[in-house]
Amino acid sequence: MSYADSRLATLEESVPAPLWRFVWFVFEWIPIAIVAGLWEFASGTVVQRTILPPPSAVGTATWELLSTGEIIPHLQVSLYRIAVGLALSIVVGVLLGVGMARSKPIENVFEMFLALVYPIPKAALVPLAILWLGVGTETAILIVFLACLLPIVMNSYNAAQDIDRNLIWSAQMMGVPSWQIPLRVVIPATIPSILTGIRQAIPIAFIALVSAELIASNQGVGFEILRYSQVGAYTLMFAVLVIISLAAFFTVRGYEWAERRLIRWA
Amino acid sequence: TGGSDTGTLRFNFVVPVENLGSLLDIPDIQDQLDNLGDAYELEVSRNSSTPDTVNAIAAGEADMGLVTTESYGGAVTGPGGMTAIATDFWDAHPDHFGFEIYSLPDSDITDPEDLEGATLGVNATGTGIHAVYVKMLDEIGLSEDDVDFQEQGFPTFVEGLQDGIFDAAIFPALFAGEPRSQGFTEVFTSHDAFDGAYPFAFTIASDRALENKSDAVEAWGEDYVSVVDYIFENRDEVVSLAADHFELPEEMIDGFFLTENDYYRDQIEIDMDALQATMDELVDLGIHDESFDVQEYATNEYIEDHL
Amino acid sequence: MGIAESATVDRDDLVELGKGLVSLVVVLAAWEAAAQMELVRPYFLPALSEVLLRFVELTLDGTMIEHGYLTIRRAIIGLVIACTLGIVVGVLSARSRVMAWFWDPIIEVGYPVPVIALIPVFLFWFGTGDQPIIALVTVGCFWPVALNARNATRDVDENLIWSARMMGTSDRQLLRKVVIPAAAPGIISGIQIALPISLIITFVYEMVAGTSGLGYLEIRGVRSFDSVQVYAALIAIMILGFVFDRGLRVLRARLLAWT
Amino acid sequence: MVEGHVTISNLEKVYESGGERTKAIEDLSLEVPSGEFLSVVGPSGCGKSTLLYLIAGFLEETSGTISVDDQPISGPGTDRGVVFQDYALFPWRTVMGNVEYGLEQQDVGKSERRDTAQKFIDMMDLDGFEDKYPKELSGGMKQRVALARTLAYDPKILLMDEPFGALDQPLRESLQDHLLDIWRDLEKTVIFITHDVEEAVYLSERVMIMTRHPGTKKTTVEIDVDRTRSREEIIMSDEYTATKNDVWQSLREETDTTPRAQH
Amino acid sequence: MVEGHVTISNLEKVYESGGERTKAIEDLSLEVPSGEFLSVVGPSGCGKSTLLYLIAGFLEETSGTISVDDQPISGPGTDRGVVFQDYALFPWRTVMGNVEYGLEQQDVGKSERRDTAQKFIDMMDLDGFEDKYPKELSGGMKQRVALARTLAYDPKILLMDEPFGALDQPLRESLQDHLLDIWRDLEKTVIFITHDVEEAVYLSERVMIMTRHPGTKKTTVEIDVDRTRSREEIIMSDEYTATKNDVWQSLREETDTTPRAQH
Ligand SMILES: Nc1ncnc2c1ncn2[C@@H]1O[C@H](COP(=O)(O)OP(=O)(O)OP(=O)(O)O)[C@@H](O)[C@H]1O
Ligand SMILES: Nc1ncnc2c1ncn2[C@@H]1O[C@H](COP(=O)(O)OP(=O)(O)OP(=O)(O)O)[C@@H](O)[C@H]1O
Ligand SMILES: [Mg+2]
Ligand SMILES: [Mg+2]
Repeated sequence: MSYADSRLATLEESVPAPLWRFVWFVFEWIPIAIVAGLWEFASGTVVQRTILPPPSAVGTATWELLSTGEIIPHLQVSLYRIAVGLALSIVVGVLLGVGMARSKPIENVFEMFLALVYPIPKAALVPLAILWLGVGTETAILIVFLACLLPIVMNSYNAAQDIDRNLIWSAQMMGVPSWQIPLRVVIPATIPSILTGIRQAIPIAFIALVSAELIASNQGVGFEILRYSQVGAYTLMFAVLVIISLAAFFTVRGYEWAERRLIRWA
Repeated sequence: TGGSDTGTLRFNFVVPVENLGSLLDIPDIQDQLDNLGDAYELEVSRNSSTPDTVNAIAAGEADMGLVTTESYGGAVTGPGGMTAIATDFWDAHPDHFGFEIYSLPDSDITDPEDLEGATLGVNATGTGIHAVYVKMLDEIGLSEDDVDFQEQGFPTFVEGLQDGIFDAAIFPALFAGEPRSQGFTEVFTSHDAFDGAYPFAFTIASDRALENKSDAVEAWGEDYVSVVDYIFENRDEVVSLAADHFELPEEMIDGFFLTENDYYRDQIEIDMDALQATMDELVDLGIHDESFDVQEYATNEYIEDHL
Repeated sequence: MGIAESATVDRDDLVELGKGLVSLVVVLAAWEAAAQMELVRPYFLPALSEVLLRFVELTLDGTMIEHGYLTIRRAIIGLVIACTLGIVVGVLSARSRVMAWFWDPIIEVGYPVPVIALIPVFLFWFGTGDQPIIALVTVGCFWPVALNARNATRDVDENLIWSARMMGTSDRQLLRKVVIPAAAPGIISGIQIALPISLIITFVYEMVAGTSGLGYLEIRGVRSFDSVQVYAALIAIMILGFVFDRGLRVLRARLLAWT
Repeated sequence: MVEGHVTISNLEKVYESGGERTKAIEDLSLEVPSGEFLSVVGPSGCGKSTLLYLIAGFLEETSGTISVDDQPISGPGTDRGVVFQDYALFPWRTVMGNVEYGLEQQDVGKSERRDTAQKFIDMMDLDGFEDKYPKELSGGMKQRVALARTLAYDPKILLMDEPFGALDQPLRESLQDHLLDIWRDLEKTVIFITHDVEEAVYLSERVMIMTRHPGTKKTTVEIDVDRTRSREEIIMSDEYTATKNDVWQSLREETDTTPRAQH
Repeated sequence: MVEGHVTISNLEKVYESGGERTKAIEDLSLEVPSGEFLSVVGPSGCGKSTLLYLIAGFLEETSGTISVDDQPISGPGTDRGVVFQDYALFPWRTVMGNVEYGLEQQDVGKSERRDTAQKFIDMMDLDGFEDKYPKELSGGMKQRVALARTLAYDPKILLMDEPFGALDQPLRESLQDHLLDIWRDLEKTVIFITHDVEEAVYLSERVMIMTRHPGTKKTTVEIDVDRTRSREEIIMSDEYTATKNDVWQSLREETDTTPRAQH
């Protein structure tokens, strides 16, 4: 949708294109500037600076945390947890989803569990994970894994179940033995849905990670947020929040970009 | 995090400076550990509460850690498989600091009796700090159900009182300076709750580590005894090192560390009788269901030869 | 039939359900047996019977019900406020250029923020108690609801709107009579995404800094090394999540019988 | 009857989207007397739908005027009813609910509304399906509901955008005859868009052929067919065949200049 | 050539799903000599596809036998290649990747594989599109890739299930002629399912007409058409028209007894 009315369109013709794009960009982002401006103003006047640090201070602190590298180890730990948790959930989720769709016994065994686990908010499993794994990386990975598992299982299960049987038959008639069908036909045909599942899982992964790190961790961005809040360094706490949000944002965008690049056929 | 090879000891602490063990995180202090690098490696990390430390050790994620009375008792009766190997400090020692419970300067709450129905700041339930409250409530005939506990980090307690998040809060030595100097109302201290000094914090180790890495723990014990001596002898240097390392104001640490405003820390050897009495007390308070023979879950063998 | 998605039940479904139940019973029996034979440390995996017993105990003495009620209240109130705000903002920004101009970039920026990370902030601003949890649930659930409402409204078939206009529907009536019903499936999908988020935020808040609620009950179990309580609280949480999820599905099926 | 008379003069429509301007209709003038059945044919993309939506008042003309009974139109109005190719039924309303909709908007009382709606439902052979939702109907049934819905609130002018395009042959033929009956009985002005020349010639009194993009009126052809006869007789008649060929010819000229689609 | 001879005797197929049994094929016997081009026509739902999939080995017969060159079949085999109406190309493989697929399975060396695939891609006028993915192709191109893919691994028997049903007329005719050329050059046995009588008569040496559901062989009609002539000549010829009418007639009898579908 465009917001231009015809007067704007006439204006557009008389302005060079790059300048126009710039003006347009600024125009589109004015609301963010308004919100940031209100916040900047409110901080120190309506509410205390310590309670709501202004965006300028948060920006500076964000830059500081990044440029001094202070946050980097924690960011690394957090991203590592997300990467491992997500990767595990992809491998297990795809195998489980495809397995359930293609084999009745596997479906019988797991369907009940998925139906039971599905409605549990995964963050509620953190205490259990603490019992089993303590308060560190494994717990965070387990929670990320569990939280991401379901969208991936669901998507690959549904896709593998709805797979065009002619594709399977095509492969069979060209001599592919039955046992290779899941690998050679079902999984490739399911890939677009698997990718959708992963896309849905990424924001969930970040929520799960932060939950786990807030409740039980001694490292990672969630822990840093909690730590800074506990020592009253609220500007830094907001800065870490900005950093984790940026990480989430760019992970999703980067993933979408890579998806378009890598899977040309879907 | 990781390495659990035979030579590496993974060590958890909760409150910086207060737990002597936390000082092992400081590189300059590590230089004083003679056996470090030869007989063992050390990985120090921080948890937000002692129950977290116990669970980390139970899950095999840490080998050693600092816990307090209540969590030590919980560790033994709960997950099990842990043994105390040194005392960290004592609470309520007549000549030393005991936990202080403050309300705002103009608060109506001036006596423990006023706590009925109040919201109380605590770092986490399940800790020895929590037990201090429970003991006092018990003394005046109240129970945990008569108050609300609010779990939050110690550094936020002054602000929390001012913002009305809680009506009273408990301060360990590191954080007690501020309310004291600002003229907050002292509701009670652990001297009022307990008859006398009792061992409060301990270094515990998992039995797995004691079995599989006994040489490393042995070597660590030797180093630990000497590093504690070193800390006492080089108090001022340690204060500034700690301030630097933990990013805390130096005057804050200087204001209590190894002064009369600090806990009693002169004895790192475990006093079995005192420990047994403390654990039995927790059972009396209803914090733990059953007592146990501390001899089976505490030992001085790793430090006593080096004292 | 998708997992957990069937609305109607026939005999085949029951047979399948039976097979699923068998596997569930086998696993639960294995759990009990493993615990009884102490194959795992009881601290990690207490016997199922013990867990169930504790669950019943805590339910009978009112603990579960009291804490469960608090959790439900926080999640639901927050969710309802978020849905109201989110639907209003979402629908308006799909229908009005000014609203779109203002809200589009804000939704773009706000949507990916892991709102759960604001727990320490809210804790610091408002402390514990119901209001901050409700407020944070509102903030967390607003984005998916607003985003889905906006997209669903934007995607309403133009012909439907034109049909209504030609039959005399005024601009003012249009929203209520056509736009909202046509966007309803998308709006409800947004609510379905928000539902688990509301529960997650509530539980985590209760765990990080709560004094009540099922999340508190659960983390309390961990902090006091009472693993039986952790499992018992989890059972309650499972039931809660299940009931919420089913409830919303039934509501959806009711409201959207025409899809 | 003097109502339902459409006058279009010097109509022009330019689409603007994302900075691009597409001229869809160029200088089109047309007179449709009330009660006429006019079909519009033209190459794909020539602006047929655009023209219809302009008359309906959904789109705003760039210049020129459209009047109904000598009043310039302003926006959609209940005097003009559109039947869309893809039905555009309200999926959340039953057949009855859809057909009643226009009457509801005119604050017709409940029982009268129901009676009127029922009449058109019966007329379309849809009785028994009153309580079904659109998703439960076949394409042909949906198209009949759409027709009933538009007829029920009694617009003077029926605007139809390839209404039978998605249906198969027998169904299409039966709906065509249905539509002719209704047109005769209810005395509506009908503007009927189709890409099917046979349909246009079979149904209408006059066919407008449009030029290719940007579209305007190329010519109109009067159709002189004796409509008292049966479909078979009409189709076999020489007038019919001759007119069909004329229209075909005229349309061919426009289509042939279009580049051939690549397979 | 003695290969590619199909014998079907007393074939019966009953579908069972959710407790319901549907008899799709009943007591069908048929001999297809190697190298024959046989078309199969029959009313919708009579079991044409079922028959084809049984011969392909995708489905298992309930009773009766199917033999190829006197060996009863057991499951799918590379001696029988199917061309599906909806192409069934692997969307994750390029045109080249699809055509090579069957050869990969037979462990043909890389360069030989490529050469063979290229030959069939060229034969289908698809050169230049080797690296495109199916989604980038039009329907006609996809159907040609499907044909190339099946021909490339050289099955003796081609089984085709309404392969040209989704294509428009000109494209259809060109692919029909293509198929005839290939059939002549490569000497395949072809079993070709269609619902289009003209297509069946134009293409094949013999047409099998099936009865309505549950299907069996109603009759077969020999087609005696001089195939050295051009399409136009054939279509104009009396033999062609007569045979076409015979088949039509026979098929009508089956269709007319089918209850009319409800709209
Ligand atoms: N919303 C729009 N924005 C920009 N251009 C448009 C829009 N709608 C239609 N057009 C363009 O206007 C021209 C006329 O379109 P229109 O849909 O009226 O053609 P049509 O004759 O109905 O075609 P068809 O027979 O395919 O339905 C086309 O070139 C089309 O691309
Ligand atoms: N998987 C199945 N389960 C149950 N019944 C089936 C199944 N597949 C087909 N049938 C039934 O078997 C009969 C024959 O189906 P088939 O698809 O072979 O017919 P067809 O001749 O190919 O029809 P068409 O011309 O429409 O393609 C039909 O009545 C159909 O409903
Ligand atoms: Mg059109
Ligand atoms: Mg078929």
